Amino acid sequence: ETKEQFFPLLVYRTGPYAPNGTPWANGKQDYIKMVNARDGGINGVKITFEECETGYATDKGVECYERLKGKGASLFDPQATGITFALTDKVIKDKIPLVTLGYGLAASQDGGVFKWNFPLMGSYWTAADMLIQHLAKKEGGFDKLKGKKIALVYHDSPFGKEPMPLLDERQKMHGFELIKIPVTAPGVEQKSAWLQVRQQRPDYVLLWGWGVMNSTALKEAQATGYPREKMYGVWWAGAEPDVKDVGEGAKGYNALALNTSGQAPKVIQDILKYVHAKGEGTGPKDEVGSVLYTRGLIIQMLGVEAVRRAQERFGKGKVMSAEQVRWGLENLALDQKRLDALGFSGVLRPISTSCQDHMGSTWARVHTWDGAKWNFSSDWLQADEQILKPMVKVAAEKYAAEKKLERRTPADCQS
Amino acid sequence: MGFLIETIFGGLMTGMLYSLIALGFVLIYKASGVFNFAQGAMVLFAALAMARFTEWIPQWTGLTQPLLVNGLGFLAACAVMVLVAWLIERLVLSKLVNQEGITLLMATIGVTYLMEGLGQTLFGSDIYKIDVGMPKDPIFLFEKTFEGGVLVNKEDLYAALIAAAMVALLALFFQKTATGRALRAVADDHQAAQSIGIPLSRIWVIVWAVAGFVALVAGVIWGSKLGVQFSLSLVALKALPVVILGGLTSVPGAIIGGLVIGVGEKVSEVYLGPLMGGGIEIWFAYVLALLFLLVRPQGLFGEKIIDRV
Amino acid sequence: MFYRENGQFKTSYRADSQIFPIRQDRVAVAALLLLAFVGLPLLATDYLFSAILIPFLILSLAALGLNVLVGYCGQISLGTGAFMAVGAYAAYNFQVRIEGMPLLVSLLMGGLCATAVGVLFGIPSLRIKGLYLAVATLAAQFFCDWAFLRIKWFTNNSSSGNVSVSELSVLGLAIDAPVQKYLFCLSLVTVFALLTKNLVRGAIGREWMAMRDMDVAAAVIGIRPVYAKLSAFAVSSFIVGVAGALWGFVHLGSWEPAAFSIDRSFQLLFMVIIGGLGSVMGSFFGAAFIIFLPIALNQLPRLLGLQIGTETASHLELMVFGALIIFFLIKEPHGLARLWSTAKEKLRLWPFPH
Amino acid sequence: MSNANLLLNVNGIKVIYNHVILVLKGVSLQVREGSIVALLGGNGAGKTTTLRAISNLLEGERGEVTKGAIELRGERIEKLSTAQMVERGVVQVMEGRHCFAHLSIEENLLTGAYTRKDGKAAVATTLEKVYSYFPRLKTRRGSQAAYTSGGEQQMCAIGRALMANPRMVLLDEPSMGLAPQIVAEVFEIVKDLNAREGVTFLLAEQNTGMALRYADYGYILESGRVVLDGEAHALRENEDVKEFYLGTGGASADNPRKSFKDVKSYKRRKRWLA
Amino acid sequence: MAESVSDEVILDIKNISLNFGGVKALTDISFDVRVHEIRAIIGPNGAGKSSMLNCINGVYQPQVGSIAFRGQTFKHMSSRQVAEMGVARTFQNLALFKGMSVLDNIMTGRTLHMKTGLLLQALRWGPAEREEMAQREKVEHIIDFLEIQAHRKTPVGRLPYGLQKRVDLGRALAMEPEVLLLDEPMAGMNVEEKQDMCRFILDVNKEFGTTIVLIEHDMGVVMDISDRVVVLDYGKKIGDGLPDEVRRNEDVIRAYLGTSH
Ligand SMILES: Nc1ncnc2c1ncn2[C@@H]1O[C@H](COP(=O)(O)OP(=O)(O)OP(=O)(O)O)[C@@H](O)[C@H]1O
Ligand SMILES: Nc1ncnc2c1ncn2[C@@H]1O[C@H](COP(=O)(O)OP(=O)(O)OP(=O)(O)O)[C@@H](O)[C@H]1O
Ligand SMILES: [Mg+2]
Ligand SMILES: [Mg+2]
Repeated sequence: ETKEQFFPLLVYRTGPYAPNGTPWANGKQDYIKMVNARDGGINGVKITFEECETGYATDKGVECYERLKGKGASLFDPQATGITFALTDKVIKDKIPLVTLGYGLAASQDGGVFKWNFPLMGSYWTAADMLIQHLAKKEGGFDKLKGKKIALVYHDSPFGKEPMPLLDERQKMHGFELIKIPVTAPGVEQKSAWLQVRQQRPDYVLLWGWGVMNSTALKEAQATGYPREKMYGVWWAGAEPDVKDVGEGAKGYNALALNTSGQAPKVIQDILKYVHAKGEGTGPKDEVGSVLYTRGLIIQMLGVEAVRRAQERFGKGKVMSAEQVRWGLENLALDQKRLDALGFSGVLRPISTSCQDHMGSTWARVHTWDGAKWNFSSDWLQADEQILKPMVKVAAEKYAAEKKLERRTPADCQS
Repeated sequence: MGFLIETIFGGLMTGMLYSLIALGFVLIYKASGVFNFAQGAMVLFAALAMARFTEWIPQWTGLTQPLLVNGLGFLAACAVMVLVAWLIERLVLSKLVNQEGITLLMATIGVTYLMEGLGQTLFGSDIYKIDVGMPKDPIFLFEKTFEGGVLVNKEDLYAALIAAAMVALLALFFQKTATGRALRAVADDHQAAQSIGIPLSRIWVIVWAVAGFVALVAGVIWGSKLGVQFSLSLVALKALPVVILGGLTSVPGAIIGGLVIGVGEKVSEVYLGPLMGGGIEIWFAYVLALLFLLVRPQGLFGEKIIDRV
Repeated sequence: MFYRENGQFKTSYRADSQIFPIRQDRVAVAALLLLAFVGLPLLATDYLFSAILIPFLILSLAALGLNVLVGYCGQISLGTGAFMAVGAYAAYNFQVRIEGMPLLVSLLMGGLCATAVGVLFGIPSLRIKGLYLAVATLAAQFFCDWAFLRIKWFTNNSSSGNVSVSELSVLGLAIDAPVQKYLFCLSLVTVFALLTKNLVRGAIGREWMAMRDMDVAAAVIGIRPVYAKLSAFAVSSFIVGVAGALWGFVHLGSWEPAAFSIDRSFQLLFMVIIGGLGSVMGSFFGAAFIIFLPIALNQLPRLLGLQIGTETASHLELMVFGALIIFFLIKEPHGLARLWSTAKEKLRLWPFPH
Repeated sequence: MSNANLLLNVNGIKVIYNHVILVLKGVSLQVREGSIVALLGGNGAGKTTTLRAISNLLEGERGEVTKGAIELRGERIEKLSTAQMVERGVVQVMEGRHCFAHLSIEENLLTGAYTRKDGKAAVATTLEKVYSYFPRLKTRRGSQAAYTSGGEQQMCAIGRALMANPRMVLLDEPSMGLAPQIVAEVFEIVKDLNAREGVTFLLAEQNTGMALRYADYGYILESGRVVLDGEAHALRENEDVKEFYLGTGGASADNPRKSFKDVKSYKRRKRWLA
Repeated sequence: MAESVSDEVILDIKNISLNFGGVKALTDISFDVRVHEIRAIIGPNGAGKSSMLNCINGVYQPQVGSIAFRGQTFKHMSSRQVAEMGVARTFQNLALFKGMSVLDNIMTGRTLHMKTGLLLQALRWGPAEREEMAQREKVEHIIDFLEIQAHRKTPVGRLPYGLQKRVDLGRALAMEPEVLLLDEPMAGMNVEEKQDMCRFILDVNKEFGTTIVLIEHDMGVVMDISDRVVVLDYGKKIGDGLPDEVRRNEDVIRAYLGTSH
C-alpha cells in the first residue's frame, strides 16, 4: 500500500486573472513533482495533488473546496481573497488549515483566534506598513511625510480595501494626505481614476491591484504622464504579467517583493533538472523562476515543510491528517540553514510561526522594473510590530466576538 | 477650467471607444433583431487572433517589417472573423429562424462560451501584445492658457479618429441602400422577409462578418491599450448603456450614446466621486442612460417602439 | 401505454385545475419529494450537499423569482444579483443588529427589503420596455454593488467590506451540518415553489402574462399596468431577496458584494431562459443545467481517464457548455421545460406516432 | 388533369408541427401552369399549412413535411429554401399580413423586389402598377406599416408579393379585412395577371363564393385531408358546397340567400368522411 | 331585434376628431348608440373605424370631442376606467395573449371581478379558491357557448385563425360588458362559420341584453343583423341610418359598396 499525502490545488487558469494565476499554479505543481522526483516524497510519503479551476470566483472556489476536502486534503491555498473569506468559517468545522501567503485577512495573523488561517509571510497591513516606511526613508524620515499626498489606487474589493485601516493609522501618525481612488473590478477602465491622479498630483501612488488592473494602471500612468518611479505596488502588483506588455512604459515602477525572481536559486535548478528536463514541467520553461512562479514554489514548499514538521511529531513516514498539518504550519521553524538546504537561499527570509503568530515573517523588499526585468532596489523592510500588533489584536477580538469564538487556551496551543 | 476641459476630452475619447464596441451590437441588432451577447467574445477572439498572428507570422515567414507583419496579421484575423461569421450562421442562426429575440439572445450566449473557450484554446490565455505603433505618451495643449495644460492622450486620439471613421463609413453603407432596407426587413420579421425571397443566410453571414470586422478593429485598439487577454471581453459590458442610450437600431446613436456616457461617467467620477467615496462612474452611466430613457423610451435615436392594436 | 390520462375524468373544476392534473404526474412528484426529503439525506455525501444540492436549491429559488418577472411578466431584468444582495445584506443587518432575531424572520425581512428596492427600480418599467428596461435593472445592479462596497453601515463597519454570519438555527434546531442546511433550503424552496405556482396559475399570474403578451389588450380588459408590473417586481424581488439571504447565510457563510455581481445576474437569466420562461419547473431545470452541467463536464475527463491540463479542461468545458446551450435551444427554443412537456406529450401518444 | 403543363404537384404530404401535432394527413393537389386554383376549407383545415409546405416556410414554425413529395415543374423542392423558391418565381402572401412594421409602405413594397435583377426602372414600373391597383397605398406610402389600418396592411402584403414579378403566387386569405370593393378588385387583379401575364395562383380563401367565381379548379380541405375537388363551376353547383361554404343551400329563386339573422342554430359542418 | 331596442342612448359620441401627425384619422364624428341595439360601423379600408373604437375605449385620446356613456361625459379616460364602466372589445389584428391557454385567456376577462389579495392567492386557500372556482364556472359557460371546449387547454397561438377570433370574443364576453365593441369579428371565416358567429352575436345581444358596436366588411352580415349603420369614409361620417337607407345612399355606394352590390 502506497502512502500519499494529498494536496488540493485551487487554481485559476482561465478568466480575467489567468495570466497571474497560471504561473502561481505552475509553481505549486512543479514543486510537488520535484519533491517526488528528487526526494521520493516527504520521508517516503508520495505527494499527490488535484487541481480545481476556480476562475477566481467565490462560488466555484467553494465548490472546489467541498469537492476536494473529502479526499484527505492537507491544506488549502485558495489563491483569492474572496474565496478565503468564504472558506474561513468552513475550515473551522472541517478542521483543514487555510494558507494565504501574502493575502487573506490581516487579522488572521492572530493564531489565538484564527486557529486555521495562516497568512504566512505577510498581510496587506504589513505590506502597507512597509511601503510607507520605504517612502519615509526615501523622503529622509517620517517627519518629511507631513503634507505629502499619497494616493491609494485600489481594486474595489475587500482585497483592495484591506490595507486602509493601516494606512489611515499611519496617516494620523505622520500627517500625510491619503487619497483613496477606487478602480472597479477587473480594472480595464481606469481613465477617471487617472484623471483624478492628475487632478490631485499626489507625490506617490500606491497601487493595490491584481490581474489586468496593474498593467492597465501602468499604461494609464504613462498616458497621463505620471512618473512610474513614484508608483509603488503591493506584492501582487509586482510580477512579470503586470509589466511585460507595458515594457518600456513601466520602467522605473516599483513594487514590494516577497521573494526573488530568476533562475539562479538551487531549487529552481532542481526543478529544471528533475521536472522540466524530463518534459514534465507544468508550464513553459522560461516562466520558471518568475515572480509569481517562485511564490507558488514557496507556498508549496511551506506546505511540504509543514507536513515534514508534523511528521517529526506525529510519526515520520506517515501520512499526516489536516489537523496534524495544521500543527506543522503552526510550528514551522525554517532558519537560514534549513532554507539553504532546501535550495531557497536568498529567495526568502527565515520564517518561524507560533500559536500566537501565524505569519512567521514580516519582511519584504522593494524591486523595480528596468524595462526587462525586476531588480531589488531596497534593503529588507520589516513591518512595525508596534503598530501592527495592537491593530491585529483589536480586529481579531472583534471577529471573535462576532463569531462568539473563545481565544485559544495555552493547552490548545500545545495540542 | 483646464482640468474640466481635460476631463471632458478624456470622456469623449473613451466614449468614442465605447461607440466602437456599441457599433457591433447595433449592426447585428439592426440587421437581425438579435441582441448579440457574443460581441465581447468576438472582440476578444479577434484581438487574440490578431495578436497571435502577428507573433506567428515572423516565425513562419521570417518577415520582420512591422507594418507588413501587422498588415498580414490583420488580414489573417479578418479571414478568421469571416469564417466565424459563416460558422455561426450555419450552425446556430439558420437553425433558429423565426424564434423570439430572447431565444436568439440566449443562443448568442452559447456562442459566447464557445468562442471564449475556443479562442483561448487556439490562441492561449496569457497576456499578448498588439503593437501597431500607436504612440503612448501624452501631449499637452493650451499650456499657455491653463496651468499644466490640457493633457491629451495621443493613442486615444488616434483611436477615436479611427472609431469615428469606421462609424461614419458604416452609417453611409447601411443608410438608404437596398441592402440596408433588406436588413431592416429581416429584423422586423424573419418569416416575412423569407417569404419575399430575402436569403437570410447570406444576409446574416455578411452582417456577422461586418460585425466581426468591427470587433477586430475594436479589439486591436483596445488590445493595444490594455493588452490582449480575457478581460478584453469585459469591455463589452461598458458598451451596454451606450447602445441602449443611443437606441439599439441607430448607428449614429451608438456614437452619440458613447460620447454622452463617456463624458458623463468621467465628469461624475472626477467631480462627484470623491464626495461619495468614489467608484460611482459605473452606476452613474446607467442612471444617466435611465434618465434619458424616461424621456425617450426607445433611446436617443432608436426606432420608435411600436405597440398598436 | 402506462402514461395516459384516459379514464381520469375530472368531476369538478377544482380537480381540473390542480397543479398536476394527471395522476401519474402526481405520483411522480410525490416520489420525487420523498426522495428529496428522505432518500437523499440518507444517501448523499457532504460534498453533494454543500457543493451541489444547496447551491442548486438556492439558485433555483432565485431563478424562480426571476422567472416571475421575466418569464411571466415579460420584464427583462439584469438586476437579480442586486436584489439578492439586498436580501442578503438586509438579513445580515437584522441578524447582527437585533439581538435574538430568529433566522427565518431575518430571511423574510431580507426578502421584504429586496421587495422595496425591486419595486423602486421597477418603476421605470411603466415607461420603458424590452431590452431598454435592462438599463434600469443594470442601474440597480451596479448601484447596489457600489453601495454595499462603499457604505460601511451596511456591512456593520467591517473594514474590508466582507461580512459573515455563524451559528444558524431555526426554532432551536441548529442549521449546521450540510444535511441540515440542505433540508432547510429544500423546505423553503418547496414552500416558495408551491406559493409561486399558486400565484402564477391564479388571477395575478394571468394579469402578469397578459401584460407580457400584449399590454394594450390587457389594459382594455381592465388590467392596471402599474399594479401588474409592480406586483411582479415585488413578488419576484421578494423571492430573489430570500434566495440571496440564503446564499449568503447558508451557502457562503461569509461574503462580499462580488458574490452578487453582474455575473450572477446573467447566470440567473441564463437559467430561466434555458429552463423555460414562464414555467415554475423550468426554473429548476435551468438551475440544474447551469449548475450540474459544468461540474459534470469538469469531472468528465477524469472519469474517462483522460489526462488533460486544468486549463484545457476548463476551456473544453466552456466550449461544450456553449455548444450544449445552442443544441438545446435548437431542439427546443422555449427551453427545457417545454422539451419535457413535449416529451410527455409524445409519451402520452406512445406507441402511436401522433 | 393532364400532366403536360403541370406546374406544381403536391403528392400525399404529411405535416407535423412540433414533432407531435399531425396537421396534414396526406394532401395531394395539382396546379397547372397558368391556372387559378382555390384551396377551400374551414378554420383549421390546414390550408395555411399546405401553402407553407409549398413555399418552405414551415421550418420557422417548427413544422416539417414527414411524408410525400412536392414538385415544381418536376423538380423536388422540399429541400429548397424559401429564397430559392422565390428565385423560381413562387411567392407567398402570408396570412395575417406580416408587413415590416418599421418600414414605410413604400419601403415594404420595394423590399418585395429584392430578388429582382432587371434594374431600377423595371422595379419602378412595377411599383407604379401596384400603386395603380391600390391607390390607397399611394396616399399612405410614407407612413410606417405598423401605423396603417388592417386593410391597408393587407394591400401592402399583396402588393409586396407582386413586386417580385412572380410566376406563381400563393395567396393566403387575400380578402381578409378588405372592404367589398377592394375584395372585388383584388380578384380582378388576380384574373388580370393570370390572363395577361400568365401568372399562376393558388389561393386559400374563406370567401368561397368569390374564390370559386374566379378559380378554374378547387380543392376542399377538411381536417388535413382533401375531401372534395373538381372544376370550380362543378363545385359551385355541389349541394354540400352550397350549404356549407356558399351559404346558399336550400335557397330559392326569390330568396337567393338565407339571412344571417334567420340562422336559428349552430351548425356543425358535415364531416365529409363521416 | 328592433322591437326591443329602446330609445335610451347608452353611448353618445360627439364631434370626435383624431389626428396622427398629418393623418386625419377621424374628423368631427358624431353618432349615438342606443341601449341593446346592434350598431354597425362600415367604411372603406383606412376610413377610421378601428380608430373610432380605440377612442371609445381609451386606447387613443381624441384631440377634439367627447364621448358620453349613459349620459356621463368623459374626454380623457384610461382603458381601465372604460373597462370598469362595462365596455369590452375585440381586436381586428388578434390581440390574444399568445403564451396562454384558451381558458386562461378568457379568465383574464374576469379580472375586474376578481377581488382576493395577493397573499390569499399565493395560499390559494378559502376565499381565493372559491373565487377562482366561481369565475371558472362563468368562463366555462362562455367556453360552452362558443363551443371551444376541446381547446380549453391549448395555447391560443396554436389555434387556427378562426378559432382565435372566437377566443377573442370569449375574452370580451367574460367581462360581462354592457357594450361590446367588435372589430371585424368575422374576417377570415367562411360562410358557415360566419353564420355561427352571427348566431353568437345575436344571442349575446338577446340573452344578456348587451349593446353591440360592430365593424364588419361583409355587407350580408351587416345588413342582416344590425339595427343601425354608421358609414365612415376618410375619417368623415358619410351616412347613418337603418341598413336599408344606408344601402341606398349614393355616397355610400360610391365610396364603399361599389356597383357590384
Ligand atoms: N405553429 C403551429 N404549431 C402547432 N400547431 C399549428 C401551428 N400552426 C397551425 N397549427 C395547427 O394546424 C392546424 C391547421 O392550421 P392551418 O393554419 O393550416 O389552418 P387553416 O386552414 O389555414 O385555417 P384558417 O382558415 O383558420 O386560417 C390547426 O389545427 C392548427 O391548430
Ligand atoms: N397610431 C396611428 N398612427 C398613425 N396613423 C394611424 C394610427 N392608427 C391609425 N392610423 C391611420 O388612421 C387611418 C384610419 O385607420 P383605422 O385603423 O381606424 O382604419 P379602419 O377603418 O379600421 O380600416 P380597416 O378596415 O382597413 O381596418 C388609417 O389611414 C391609418 O393609417
Ligand atoms: Mg389559414
Ligand atoms: Mg380596422
